[in-house]
Amino acid sequence: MESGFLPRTRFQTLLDALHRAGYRCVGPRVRDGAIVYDTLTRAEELPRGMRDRQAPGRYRLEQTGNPRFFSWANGPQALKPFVFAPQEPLWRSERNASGEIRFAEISPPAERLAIIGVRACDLAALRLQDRHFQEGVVADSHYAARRRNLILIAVHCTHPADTCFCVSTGDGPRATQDFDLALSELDDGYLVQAGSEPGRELAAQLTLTRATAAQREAAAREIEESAKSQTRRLPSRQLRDALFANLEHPRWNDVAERCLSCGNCTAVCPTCFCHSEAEEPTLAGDHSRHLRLWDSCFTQGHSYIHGLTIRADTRTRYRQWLTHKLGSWHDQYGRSGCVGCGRCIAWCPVGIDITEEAAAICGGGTHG
Amino acid sequence: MADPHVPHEAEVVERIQESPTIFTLRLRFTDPARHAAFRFEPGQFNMLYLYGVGEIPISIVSDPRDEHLFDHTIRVVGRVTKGFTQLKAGDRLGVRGPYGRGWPLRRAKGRDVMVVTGGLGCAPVVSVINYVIRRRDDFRRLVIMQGVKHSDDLIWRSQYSLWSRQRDTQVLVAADAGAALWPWHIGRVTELFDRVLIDAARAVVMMCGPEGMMRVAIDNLLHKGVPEDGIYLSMERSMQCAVGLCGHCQYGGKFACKDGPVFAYPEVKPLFGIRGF
Amino acid sequence: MNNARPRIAVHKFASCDGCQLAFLNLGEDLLALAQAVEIVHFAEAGPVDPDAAVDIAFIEGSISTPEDAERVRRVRANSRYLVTVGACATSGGLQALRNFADAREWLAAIYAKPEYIQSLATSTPISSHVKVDLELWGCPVSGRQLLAATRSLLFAVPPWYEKDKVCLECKRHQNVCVMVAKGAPCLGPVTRAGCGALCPAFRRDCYACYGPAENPNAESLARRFEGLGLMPEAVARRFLFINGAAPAFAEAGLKRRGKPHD
Amino acid sequence: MTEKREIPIHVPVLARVEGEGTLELRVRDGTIEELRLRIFEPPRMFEKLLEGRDYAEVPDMVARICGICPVAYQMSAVHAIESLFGAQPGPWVRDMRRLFYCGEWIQSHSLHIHMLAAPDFLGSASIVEMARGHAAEVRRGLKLQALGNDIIRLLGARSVHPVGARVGGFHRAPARAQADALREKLAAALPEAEALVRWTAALDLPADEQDFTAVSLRHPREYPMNEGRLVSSRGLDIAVSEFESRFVEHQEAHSTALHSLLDGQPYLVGPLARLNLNFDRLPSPVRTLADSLDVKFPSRNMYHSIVARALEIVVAMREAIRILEAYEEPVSAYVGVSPRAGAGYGCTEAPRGILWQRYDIDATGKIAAARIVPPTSQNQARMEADLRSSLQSLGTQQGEAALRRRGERVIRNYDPCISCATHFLDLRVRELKHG
Ligand SMILES: Cc1cc2nc3c(=O)[nH]c(=O)nc-3n(C[C@H](O)[C@H](O)[C@H](O)COP(=O)(O)OP(=O)(O)OC[C@H]3O[C@@H](n4cnc5c(N)ncnc54)[C@H](O)[C@@H]3O)c2cc1C
Ligand code: SF4
Ligand code: SF4
Ligand code: SF4
Repeated sequence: MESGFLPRTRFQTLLDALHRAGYRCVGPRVRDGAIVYDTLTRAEELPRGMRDRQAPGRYRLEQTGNPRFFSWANGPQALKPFVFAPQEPLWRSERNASGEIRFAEISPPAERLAIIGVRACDLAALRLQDRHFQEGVVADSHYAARRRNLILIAVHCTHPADTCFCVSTGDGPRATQDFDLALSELDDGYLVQAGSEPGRELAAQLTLTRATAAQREAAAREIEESAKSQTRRLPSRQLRDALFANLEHPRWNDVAERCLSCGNCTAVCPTCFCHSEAEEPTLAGDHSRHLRLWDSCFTQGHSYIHGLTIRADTRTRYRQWLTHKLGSWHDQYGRSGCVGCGRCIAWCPVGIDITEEAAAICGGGTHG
Repeated sequence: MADPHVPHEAEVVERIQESPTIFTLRLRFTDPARHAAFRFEPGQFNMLYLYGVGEIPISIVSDPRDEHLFDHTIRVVGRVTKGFTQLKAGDRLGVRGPYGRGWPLRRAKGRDVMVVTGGLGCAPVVSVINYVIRRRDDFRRLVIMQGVKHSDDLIWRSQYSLWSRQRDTQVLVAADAGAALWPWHIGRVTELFDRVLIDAARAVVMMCGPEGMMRVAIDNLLHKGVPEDGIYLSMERSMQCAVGLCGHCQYGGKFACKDGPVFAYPEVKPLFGIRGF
Repeated sequence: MNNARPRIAVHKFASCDGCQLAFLNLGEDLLALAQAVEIVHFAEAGPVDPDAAVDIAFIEGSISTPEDAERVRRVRANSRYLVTVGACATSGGLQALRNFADAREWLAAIYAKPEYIQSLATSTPISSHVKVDLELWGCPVSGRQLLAATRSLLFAVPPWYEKDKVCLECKRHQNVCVMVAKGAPCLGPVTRAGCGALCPAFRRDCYACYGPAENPNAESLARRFEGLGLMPEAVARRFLFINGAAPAFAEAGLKRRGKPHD
Repeated sequence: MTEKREIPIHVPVLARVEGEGTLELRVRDGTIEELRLRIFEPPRMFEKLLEGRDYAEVPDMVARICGICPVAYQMSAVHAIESLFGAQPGPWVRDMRRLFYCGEWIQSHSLHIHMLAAPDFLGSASIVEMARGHAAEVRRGLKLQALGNDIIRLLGARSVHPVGARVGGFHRAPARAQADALREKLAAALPEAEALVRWTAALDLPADEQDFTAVSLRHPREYPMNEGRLVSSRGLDIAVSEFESRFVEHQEAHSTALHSLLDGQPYLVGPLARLNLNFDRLPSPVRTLADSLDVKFPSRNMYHSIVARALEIVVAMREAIRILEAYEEPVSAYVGVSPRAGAGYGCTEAPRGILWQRYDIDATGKIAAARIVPPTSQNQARMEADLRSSLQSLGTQQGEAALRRRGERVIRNYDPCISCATHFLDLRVRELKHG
């Protein structure tokens, strides 16, 4: 449901409304040569006119002079670090002199967070993470506490990168679910669309003008063109069966030659959920913290069981990543684990391209 | 919301040394209400936390009806298990659980039960044997099969002798190499399958041990006419959280912690035996 | 005083003292450490008793003289658990570059004064001389590593050690990858974690001071560096650095140096 | 104890010095006949290792010469290389380098005072023992040491072998908020640093006037750290690039460390030399503090080194606070440089005194030759002279234990850093190469 038009000159009113409602705003900002999510207090801090150039293993920013704030495709971060923290303590234990142990949960800081500029692929990924962390046999209280406190301001994607392929996974470029507000960015401002009750309340606080038919058409056209501009895609076959039918394909050896087994792909992937746990006792030994840390199926510890590493080589690790991401996710969550954001392609230090590997193993071209 | 990650304090009531590297901890939650409410099924496991060192999955080996205490039999293999060897009666640790899907004992009722283990012997299936023997009338034949590398590796030797004297019970033990006075078969455990006497079509087989051994056993059992869905196996995978979140125990689309650790063979068949899963 | 406290020693071989400083920079934890253990030999901090029997010996520095090779054997004989700290003790350190740098010069010199060459030709890690129970990588090691290892030993369990790659730590810190975003020849993908991904956090490429990670694909990374425009000699220098004598790095580096080496 | 005709004294491993060395002396008929400060650390041949490396790798390499003063090695190196390349990093980089150095002085001096030197004056064998009777002072020392480390970390990510410095400046500029937070911590701790000065001056320090030549940098306005001319208490005043014309290193058979002499004579570098030569450059509050003490500078008593160190901690704290107060995030934390062939010279004031370096670089930026003269080898000859006279005046009849205690104490005044002293290429190796 569309609420109206917000001129770019009044973008600050959106931030102000969120601040008034007690949210810390986090939005796209340029840091260290990339667009990352960071605290946002003023609209001027947004990456006006910034455009990214992405390719396998490569990401560069350039200034185009364009007045828009959101004319870029996703940077390295997704929503994942805001709900599933890269490293956090889960609980602590204390042992007294008589040997009794007391346990206490360490709760994540209860901070209300508004994230601005979220893309469709990341919303789809969030849905998957919600299913994993909140809708299984137990709900993860740390994830849930963060998730509860989120308000999401989406922006329909009009500037996909060369690495993007959300169209082929069906997850973008238009945001269709799980946002509170969604914006369409035009040359002079934003069409504002509410997707939830908090979103409607927020929209009501902005002085929006009525959107014209021409604005609506322009917005729709931009999203359509954005979809058309994507050249990468995953093979359209049912990849689950194709992958598991090709577990001994020679391509696994080929990719293992190139793959560094560094885990960058899993770390930037917005749906990857693997983590390890570690214990951090004080030197005095009077108390100890139990942490969880992002892990990856590319580490040795991931498949280590007392004396045996199930996936000791890169071939089996890469195969685990791909067969899980594009294959066994279907068994677990009824769909593929890939939302087409392209991060694992751009942020792989050696530029390994998931669409290319999938095509080589399962057949089917990667460029449309 | 209760945090599913946080352990609860338990106390070691008794410690039994089973062999030089295997010991059993008999535990009780220090909170009486928690202890009273604790229920589990054979084949389920707990996460045991050693203060300041770490948390590991360990099967519960005692009988679910024994409400007095719950037991864990631990083999020393690495840092946490090594640390646990120091615990003695009165010491505290953390426990959370029970987790996972246990053995199909309800399904096995009224049928022949066969238990197959390999390697150094598997605590989880010992609990099944004890379970069946305590409820001997609920089950038909009991076949216990165990293969070890060397006869010295067999622990609970006296128990095997004891079991072999039970009615309707067949104990088949094989060692690849044996020392003097070894009463059982010398050779590969697979050679024993010919001697197994069971109603193959209706039998329920439960196995745990090295996956290579299980692979061979499955082939032999299928050959004998045991249906695929009559075979159950316990899959060991790395586990950090035990509640289906950490992703370490994935086996294809399954999470060993919540969909297993006990699986019916057809559930794992597509990947079983493929190196790397 | 509690007599059951484990006795520890800190020994120095060829090194810069930086790893010992990880002890001296512990602050309040240094006093806590002195409570938890009995420090029987640590020349830089006071106690001198190099031949005392100890529970844990921490060794800094590499072996580059026959006397030191002899001394480290004595240390081994006197200690129950031996821990190497730092790049020098664990891989031979930066000074181990001499092991390949002047191979031909050294060879020529051998005939003139063999005993002299023997004493200076190589810098080798402790593990080339005696059995090592735990290796703590890093140039320098951090206080956190020392405390964690000591705490584990106090709990009487084998210490846990890092083997994952710096990239994982880098991403946990949410740094922007310098290789992808700047084209910097970062060694993070083959280097052991534990430092906290300090270099990428400072917008520069990791130079592998924590040594090789498990399963390092140095060859693929070296090819990538060439793709970024580095000449083979520059690629070689990336690998032949602080931990250049670690086999995984030496191989990728020497291959590009193009000098026959044996 | 009865007088022996000949007493060989061998202190196997010197306790509480940076690195490992031994002291050997032979006494005959009450006279010290032979005295050797034997440094047996194996040489690590850094100058050789540097050959063929790229100039940009130098800061990370030379840091590894010494874990206690890596900043000093990095600073002398970047100055040497930039002077050759004609790079002008500008005022921001200049300030940050001074800040960086302040961190190292605070860290190194606090460590030396509390862990190495003070136990001598309080009759303890180590800081751990000292902590029992002097808990508050030890805590204060650890806190100051940690603050020094915090400063280094702000610019270098870690305090030992920091990763932030590069030729041309720094890899990354600290965020304003980090700078503010650190400034507050330093300001809050300043009174404690001043209390430390008064505490050191009140220690029972032996009276022992000696005649020595002091050498340090001297800057037109500032207390010297990164820049200045080389001056001495006997009128030397030369540019850093002229060092080799007056200072000559030679090898003593008994040690793997080189001895450096100024015009053929031993000389002193380090905090006491620096303070003696630059007392007029102290910021006025520090001068007021110094003037209020019973210990007066310039001083000819080597035992006053500990007070000089404490005063330099205050100098560095005030300087750091001043720099952080004016802190602004720069557009870029470094300037680009282009290699040029030739020789570059750099000399900065390491905590233990001047650290001089020379690099011969080719047109592609590769190091053709390197020469590094660390403070400890410069103090080596002076240390032996001091030991000889101190032990002689103590009286060799005092017995072995007393001689040994006094010897260690004398050595600690110089805070010798043995790792630094033995970084260089052994002369004998050079012989072999040409032979
Ligand atoms: C369902 C199930 C049931 C089991 N039942 C039993 C049983 O009944 N009896 C039995 O003896 N065994 C049982 N096991 C096996 C048992 O869990 C392992 O032997 C045990 O986990 C080994 O732990 P360890 O620390 O001793 O071994 P290690 O090999 O030292 O370590 C195990 C894992 O912990 C990681 N790790 C250790 N410390 C840290 C740290 N500080 N930070 C991060 N990671 C760390 C290691 O990397 C490794 O992945 C079972 C396993 C499963 C999955
Ligand atoms: S697999 Fe790659 S493209 Fe797909 S969602 Fe993950 S990071 Fe994005
Ligand atoms: S695919 Fe790329 S990012 Fe992923 S582990 Fe391999 S090298 Fe690293
Ligand atoms: S910056 Fe280096 S360590 Fe970090 S992800 Fe990139 S390659 Fe890995």
